[in-house]
Amino acid sequence: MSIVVRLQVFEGPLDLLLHLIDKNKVDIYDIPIVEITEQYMDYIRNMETEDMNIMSEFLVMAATLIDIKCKMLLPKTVNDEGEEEDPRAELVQKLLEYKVYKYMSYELKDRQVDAARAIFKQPTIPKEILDYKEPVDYEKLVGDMTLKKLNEIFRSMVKRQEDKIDPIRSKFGNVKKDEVPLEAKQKHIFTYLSMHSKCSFRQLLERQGSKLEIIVSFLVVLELIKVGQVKIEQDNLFDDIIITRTNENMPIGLDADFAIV
Amino acid sequence: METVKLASLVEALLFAQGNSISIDKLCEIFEVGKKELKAAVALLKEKYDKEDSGIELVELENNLQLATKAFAYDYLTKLVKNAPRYVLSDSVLETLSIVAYKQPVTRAEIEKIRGVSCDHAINKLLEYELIEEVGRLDAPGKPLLFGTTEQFLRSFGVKSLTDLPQMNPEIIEEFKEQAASEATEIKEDSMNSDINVDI
Amino acid sequence: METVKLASLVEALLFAQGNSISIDKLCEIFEVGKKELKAAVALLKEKYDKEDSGIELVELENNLQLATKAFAYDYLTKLVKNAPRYVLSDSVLETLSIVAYKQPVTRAEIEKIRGVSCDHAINKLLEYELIEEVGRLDAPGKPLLFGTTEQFLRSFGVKSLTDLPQMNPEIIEEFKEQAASEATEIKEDSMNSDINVDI
Repeated sequence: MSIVVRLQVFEGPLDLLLHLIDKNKVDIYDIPIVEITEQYMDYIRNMETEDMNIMSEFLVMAATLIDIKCKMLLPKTVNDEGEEEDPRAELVQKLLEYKVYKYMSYELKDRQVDAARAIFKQPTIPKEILDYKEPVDYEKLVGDMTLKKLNEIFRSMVKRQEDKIDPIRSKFGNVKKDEVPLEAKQKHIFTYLSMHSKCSFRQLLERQGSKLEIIVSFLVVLELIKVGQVKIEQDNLFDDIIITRTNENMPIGLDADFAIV
Repeated sequence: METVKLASLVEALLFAQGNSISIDKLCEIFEVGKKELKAAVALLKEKYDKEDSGIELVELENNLQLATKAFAYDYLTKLVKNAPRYVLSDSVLETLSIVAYKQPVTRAEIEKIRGVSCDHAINKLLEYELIEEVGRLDAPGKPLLFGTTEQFLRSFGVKSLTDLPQMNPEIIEEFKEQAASEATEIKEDSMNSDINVDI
Repeated sequence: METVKLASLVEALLFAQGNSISIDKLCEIFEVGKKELKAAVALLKEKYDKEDSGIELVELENNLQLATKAFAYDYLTKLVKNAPRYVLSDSVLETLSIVAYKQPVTRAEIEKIRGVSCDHAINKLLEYELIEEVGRLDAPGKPLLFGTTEQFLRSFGVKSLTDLPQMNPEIIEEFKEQAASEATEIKEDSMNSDINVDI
């Protein structure tokens, strides 16, 4: 059976199903599921949509139809009341509900056409009325606010502002930070490594180092690796780096061309 | 206040405002009770019902608004540039009918009934101010609930939600009966064919 | 066309239009003669003259227009008034206290003391006529200076500005110094945040 529904646009899978039911002049409550499924599949095979969202909605219904088709072949399940359940029942309910709202949407459409014949008026309120403002009732506005209270508000605000200012830090002048002294850093690391043939990177950092200090220390270590003085290990990401001297007998130091400006 | 006097004032205000005014607001402005106001409104209605009136009083839930009578429409289009009426597509209308009859309703409920995603239709309806957000469902995710607006009532010539066109009760009854008999009936004919699936 | 029918159509048209329409135009739209139209207009006038009407027909030269009757005027103002709530919020009061005790003062100074933008509060105070523009500061950008008004003095029961309770001058002096040092600190902080690493 060939059907020419291809050109028609359907609102969704339920719309298409209703159309097929109507076209085949079958009872919505007794859908010949095999035929309808075939026609449905035929339609979506020829669907001219690239939109995967729309396509998937139609495919979900296809799966439902096939599922029902399979269930129809199996022995009927019996519910608690001893009645045989129709696998189509749920779909029928859905179709019915959809049909009701679709029908009502046409009713609404008719109403809209009629209602559109009534014309409403734009406001014509004189400008001076629109601009009118109630005079300020100062007694109400000021209420129990007094000059004394206003003064308190001012004081507490000034106080609040004072509290925001750090009493010590605000007295500091311009303190310039020293750049990380590279030479001192190098010297410190060399000394430390000459005493410890194995140490961790964190041990190398004196106290809590600034970001810049860590960077400089790391560069020194990298340079030591490059010249083959040390090797490093790290078991896991973010673990401490273990630095081991390769030759304890060699005096630690860098080639002359290593320079950090 | 005298009812006749009140009626004239209500008329003046509705005329000047153009837009709808709530009955509560009118009571407040004129410092009268609802009963008094409704008597005045009834008087106005009576007047507008007469043949010599080209104006009618439209009730929208608890709001009042004046509008021209439908019979004047053809002449009005000659003069008044009517605001371009939006044409609602079938999918937008379907969505609107679900919101109108099931409100308050969530997006998910609408999509379940229609079997398709309704983002576009809902956005269009919000844009046209035919539906609005009316709250959130007390359920996981707190989904938004939609309901129809006063603009919806106006556009569809409905006085209130209870005034919405009803389904023909006979048809509904018929549907129900069929559905009931359906549950017990076993149809053999559709079982005979082979399964032939290829997507 | 029947005069009653024509009258109702003219009414609908005048209502929908809002503005005035010439008699000639009306004749053209309804395809009637002037005499016929005038009969319809007379009918409308008669209706509007009645006590129960809040609308009247205004004739201006050869134009017609509907308008509300004058007696509704006072109620119209009630309709449009957005019930202004005159309340001095905390932020408005703070701003007012700064203007009162530091006047004349610029917007920037007020904002420095409060630590937040004060546009809304200043506008409200100007609207209430509690503060006013008193000049411009002789500084780049010539910023506006604000001071309190006579209305302020009246409302707060102050005879003159010298009557204002004074702040302890020491506190003010201290505050000023701190504000100054804070300003330089902020400047330096922002300079130090650029770490200059060049290797």
